[in-house]
Amino acid sequence: MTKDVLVIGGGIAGMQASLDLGDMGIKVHLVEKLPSIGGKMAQLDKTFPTNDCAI
Amino acid sequence: MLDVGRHPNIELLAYSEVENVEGEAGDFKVTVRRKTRYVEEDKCTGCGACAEKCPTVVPDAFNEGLGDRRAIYSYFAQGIPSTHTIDPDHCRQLNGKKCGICAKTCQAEAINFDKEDRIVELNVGAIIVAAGYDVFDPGRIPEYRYNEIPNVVTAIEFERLLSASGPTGGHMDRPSDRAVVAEIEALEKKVRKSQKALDKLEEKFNEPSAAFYKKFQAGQYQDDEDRQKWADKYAAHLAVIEPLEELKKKAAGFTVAKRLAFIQCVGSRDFRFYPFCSGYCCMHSIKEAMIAHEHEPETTSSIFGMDIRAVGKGFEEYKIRGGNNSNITYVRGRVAEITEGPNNNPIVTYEDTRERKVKSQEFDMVVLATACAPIKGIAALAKTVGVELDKYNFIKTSSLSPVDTTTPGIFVCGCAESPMDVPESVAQASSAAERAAEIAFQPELEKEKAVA
Amino acid sequence: MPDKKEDIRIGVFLCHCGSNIAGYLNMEELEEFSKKLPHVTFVQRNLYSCSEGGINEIKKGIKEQNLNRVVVASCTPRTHEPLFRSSCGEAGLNPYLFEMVNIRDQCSWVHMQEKEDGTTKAKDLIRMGVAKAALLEPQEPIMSEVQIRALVIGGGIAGMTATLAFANRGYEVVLVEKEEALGGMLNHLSKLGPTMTDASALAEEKVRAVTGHSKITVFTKAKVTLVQGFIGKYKVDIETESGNKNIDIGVIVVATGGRAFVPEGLYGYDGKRVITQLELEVLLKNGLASAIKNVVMIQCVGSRNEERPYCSRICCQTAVKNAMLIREQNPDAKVSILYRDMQMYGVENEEMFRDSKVKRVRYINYDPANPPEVEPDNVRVYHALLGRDMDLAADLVVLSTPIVAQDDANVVSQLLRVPIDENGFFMEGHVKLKPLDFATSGIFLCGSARFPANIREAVAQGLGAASRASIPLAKGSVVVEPIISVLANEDACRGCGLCVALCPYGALEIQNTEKGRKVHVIDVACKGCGVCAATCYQHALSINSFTDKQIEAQVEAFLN
Amino acid sequence: MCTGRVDPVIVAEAFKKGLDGLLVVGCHFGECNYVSGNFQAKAKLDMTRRLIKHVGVNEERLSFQQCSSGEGALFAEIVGKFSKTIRELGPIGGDGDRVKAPEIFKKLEAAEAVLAGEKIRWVIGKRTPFIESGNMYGEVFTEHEFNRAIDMIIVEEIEVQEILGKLKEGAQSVKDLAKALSIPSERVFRNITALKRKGMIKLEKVSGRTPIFQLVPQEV
Repeated sequence: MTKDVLVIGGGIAGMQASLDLGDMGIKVHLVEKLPSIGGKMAQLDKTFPTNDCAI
Repeated sequence: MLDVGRHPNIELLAYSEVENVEGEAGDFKVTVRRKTRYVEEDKCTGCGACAEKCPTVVPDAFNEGLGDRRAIYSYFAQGIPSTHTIDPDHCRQLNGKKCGICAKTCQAEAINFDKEDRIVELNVGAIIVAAGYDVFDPGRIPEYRYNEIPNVVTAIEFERLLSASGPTGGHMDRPSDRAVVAEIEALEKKVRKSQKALDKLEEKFNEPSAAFYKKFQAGQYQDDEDRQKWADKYAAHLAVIEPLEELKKKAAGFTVAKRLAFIQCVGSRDFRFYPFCSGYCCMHSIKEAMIAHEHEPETTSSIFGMDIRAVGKGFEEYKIRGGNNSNITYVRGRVAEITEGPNNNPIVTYEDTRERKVKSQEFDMVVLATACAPIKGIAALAKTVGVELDKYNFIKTSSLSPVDTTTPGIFVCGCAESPMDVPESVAQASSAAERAAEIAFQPELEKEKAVA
Repeated sequence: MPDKKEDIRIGVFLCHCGSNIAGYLNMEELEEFSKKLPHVTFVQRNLYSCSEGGINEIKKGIKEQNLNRVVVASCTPRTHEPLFRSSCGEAGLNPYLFEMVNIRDQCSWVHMQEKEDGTTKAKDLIRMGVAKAALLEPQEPIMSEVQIRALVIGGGIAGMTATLAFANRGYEVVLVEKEEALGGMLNHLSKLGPTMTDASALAEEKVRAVTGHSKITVFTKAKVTLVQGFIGKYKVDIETESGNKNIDIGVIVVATGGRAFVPEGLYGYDGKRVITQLELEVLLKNGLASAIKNVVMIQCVGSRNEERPYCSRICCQTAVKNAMLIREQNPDAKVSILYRDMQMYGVENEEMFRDSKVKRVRYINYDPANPPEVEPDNVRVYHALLGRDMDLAADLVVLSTPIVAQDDANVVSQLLRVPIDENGFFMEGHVKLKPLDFATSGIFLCGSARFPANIREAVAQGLGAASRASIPLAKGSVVVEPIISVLANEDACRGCGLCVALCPYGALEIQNTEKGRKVHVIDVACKGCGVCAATCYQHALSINSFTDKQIEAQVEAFLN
Repeated sequence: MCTGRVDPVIVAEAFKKGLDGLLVVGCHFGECNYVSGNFQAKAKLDMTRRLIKHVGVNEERLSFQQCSSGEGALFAEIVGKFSKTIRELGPIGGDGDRVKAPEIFKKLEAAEAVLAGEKIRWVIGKRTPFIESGNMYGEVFTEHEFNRAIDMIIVEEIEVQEILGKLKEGAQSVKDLAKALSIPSERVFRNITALKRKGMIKLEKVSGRTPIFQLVPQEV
């Protein structure tokens, strides 16, 4: 038995925290105020320093 | 992102807000409001047929208002969940008008205008606040005239212009030029409409409008009511055609923006607004200048900043590469003012601190590297969740416990804690996950102890 | 044995996706076409294949029509393949006997104005999918047990933080430190910016916590000499003062830190009047001599140059912090910092930077093309903003040198088979999205071993690396998708090792077998990219569900 | 799965079976989901282009391009451009290619055999060390030198495959082989010697003064 965790915010930080916890077997509730997760990073075209696509 | 959407242990509560938190580490009771999308989540397949038919066009927040979306929409193309949402502020049906086209279009029968908000109660052991940041509103800096000069944009707006999936398909079309093009389109629509009406009249009277109009102006047909109307219509048509031709002539000369200026510390390191350094903006500008150069090899960029802070792994090398290969000039100096010159070209006035001179330079577009500001609702959120903020309204931590808030069991990561770039956010997110896991695994540890 | 081909019964499900597909392609024609394809015994059209009703139809088809291969022609596998796979599994069909064909994103959406051509293309796609489906083979997920014990290499602040995090989660941890004492760089520092915490006190506190924890085993004056195995099942040899140990380990965290660059031959460095920031830390720790009245610091000594192009991130904040400490200890002392860019990123640093200006620390911008010169009593510098030379009295010159990689970083890199970058720092799996993971599963990194980090960052990364590394420990096993590399033809393999060198995940190794040297796929480490199979000149390696035969069948189907 | 999985053999096989154009689109460098697979793909496909060009196929028929999943417009542009190129070239073995059908397919068969063979696969697999850290003698190759080496291997390997192909039709002399394949006879002779040493061909008889060679059936 593990306790659940609430994550507030579905940007890159919130998603990463949720994935880590979820992968450990912990139930995560991810609350995002916008219709889709992704946050600011989803709006970025590419990111430094490798010019990767953002998502 | 996709992994989050389909992870068996992650319950995604998008379009939702935390309303109340009670309890303590190991046992928090949380109330979440799931705002209604007016779309049944389990029925919507995200196919998008509804959005295609929706008659209401709204500026698109994801594209920073630079593009359009409909009143029923998916936040962005690859958004998770792909469930569509009806924007209650703009939907005709929800505002008492007759419509409901989306409901008719949807073959999955997912539209439900009567659907209401739902309240969800959760019991959790730990909370992680990853509420992110807001882009500083540069309109607050009068000397940069962000609201007045169309070709002064923010870094994130520029990001959408650079994006192949953005409103310009990745072309550096200037906002002033895009406005002209939009006006031309609107006028052309008008012209097509009036031309149609004129065609009918020409057919009826079997005479070209121009020839008729000459006669009419010379005084013929004074008492003919029908012809009077025709003349009015033709005059109105001409009144549109002339400015349209002017605009078209102007638009023929448009090229993509090739001379770019990037202005650093817009709202950051500025006592009027945020005294802190936002950390990632120098690199963000370098990146945007490099990508712009990739899109259009003739692009030259000047980056105006006090210090160019390239402090991450590979960042200094990236900065040098930008200077060597992407026509980027780094100018050490603070920009005093932006004014508008001919052709909507912004003019940047700055002090070159190396040459100790005040200079002015004309650009095609100016990009403002805006500060990382705490989110607007942060005070309310902090109050709801029960954590303290620091003096800048970021969530308070200490350097030896970088993800612990002032309340046990509540952790923070990403730009809600302080400005940081992507790798740092990711690393910190894992740190917060670790701290939260220590609480979540308590029952397991106690069980183990009991057995031992 | 009956002819295997006779037994293959393929069901094709064509999704309308509302009108997203059916509105632009001729579905009746696709249905008739699919029925005629080899091995296809059942074809059905659905409004939405992914809806509950659609899924039930697929399950019903498997059961009632005895289908042993399923092809769904619909949208993108990116979002829907897992759903269809698991649905096949629920109906008793091996999930890997499922093939997805994308006739929406890659067909109907692209050819909205060309119904006929779009339909022809959809036929091609379906024919290719069916051809491959006929050759699919069942696969089982790969599972491997995990030894619930972590190894942390390096007992500095990052390593100790990670160690404690594991222990607090109830996992056994082995901490290996090469020095006599734990603490790493902390042992040499005075106070830590920006909070001016005492470094020794912090080190003591952490060391006490680490050494007092029942789940933690500490080996000091020890080093890792051999690492064998893979995620979950490492055998690690550790050379300690009390003899050699061989310990079973599940996951490994690299926290070996960095060291301060010694600027031999630069700016008259002598360790006495001209010293490094690290040496200054020791002076400050013991109390600065009151005779020191004029201090000049020079930034970027040995970094941001051709030899070492990177910015070492933390030297500016260290200099500012130390300048303030000097002013605190000797309030009359004048401190000047000669800099190129003041890298005071973030909230705390910028605040400290501002405070230091209030406390009269003086900043002078120099041009690397015209660097300062250290003279017997003073430092001469061209002030790039005032545009003139200045002479600054200096009874102490402090050089801010970068953190460089540990001398033995390449040894650790070879032991663990993980890469280092051109500056000698360990290279993470992905600069942005996986900053604390190596590409190789089971090994993680944090602190200055990755890149220079201040105390806050080292602590955060230590916790973060522990979080990442604890995932397999929490699960107790590693499960991976079976779409990975396999040694399909063992006899053909000559054990040349070409594939081993090209594998980005360290998932291949050469083993001595009865048949000689042969490659072995560490299945839990393989991600199935396929580089090895495309490289092997003996065509001995293959990729499950993407075999040469299957790809050839698709090519053939396309060309027919 | 990654562009790194694209085996050059399959490329040659597809052309051999009548494919007119092949476009491989991978991630941008530095953002490969599989770390470095796109570099491998580029190296292999660059080599394959040199090879198909050598056997008379217009190398524009094979293209490696890069595009991320967020760049729909760029993808459309890449595909549009490539389709146009292929349309202009017409069907394989037509006006667009140096060698015409059906001979081109024979040539491609030789190409496929070369690409499946040990030598070229070994060298292309060793590309990174050759260019970065050097071969076993510590000689570091420049990109240009490496490509020149590849070209030499291609010429030799294709000749070998063509000689073997010709001998399948029956035993022949060096002179006849040279004439039939338009390869200088000293090069045919050198290849014959090497093949003989490997036990792949043998002397059938000496006709007058002319030695006639034949294939040695190989175990599969």
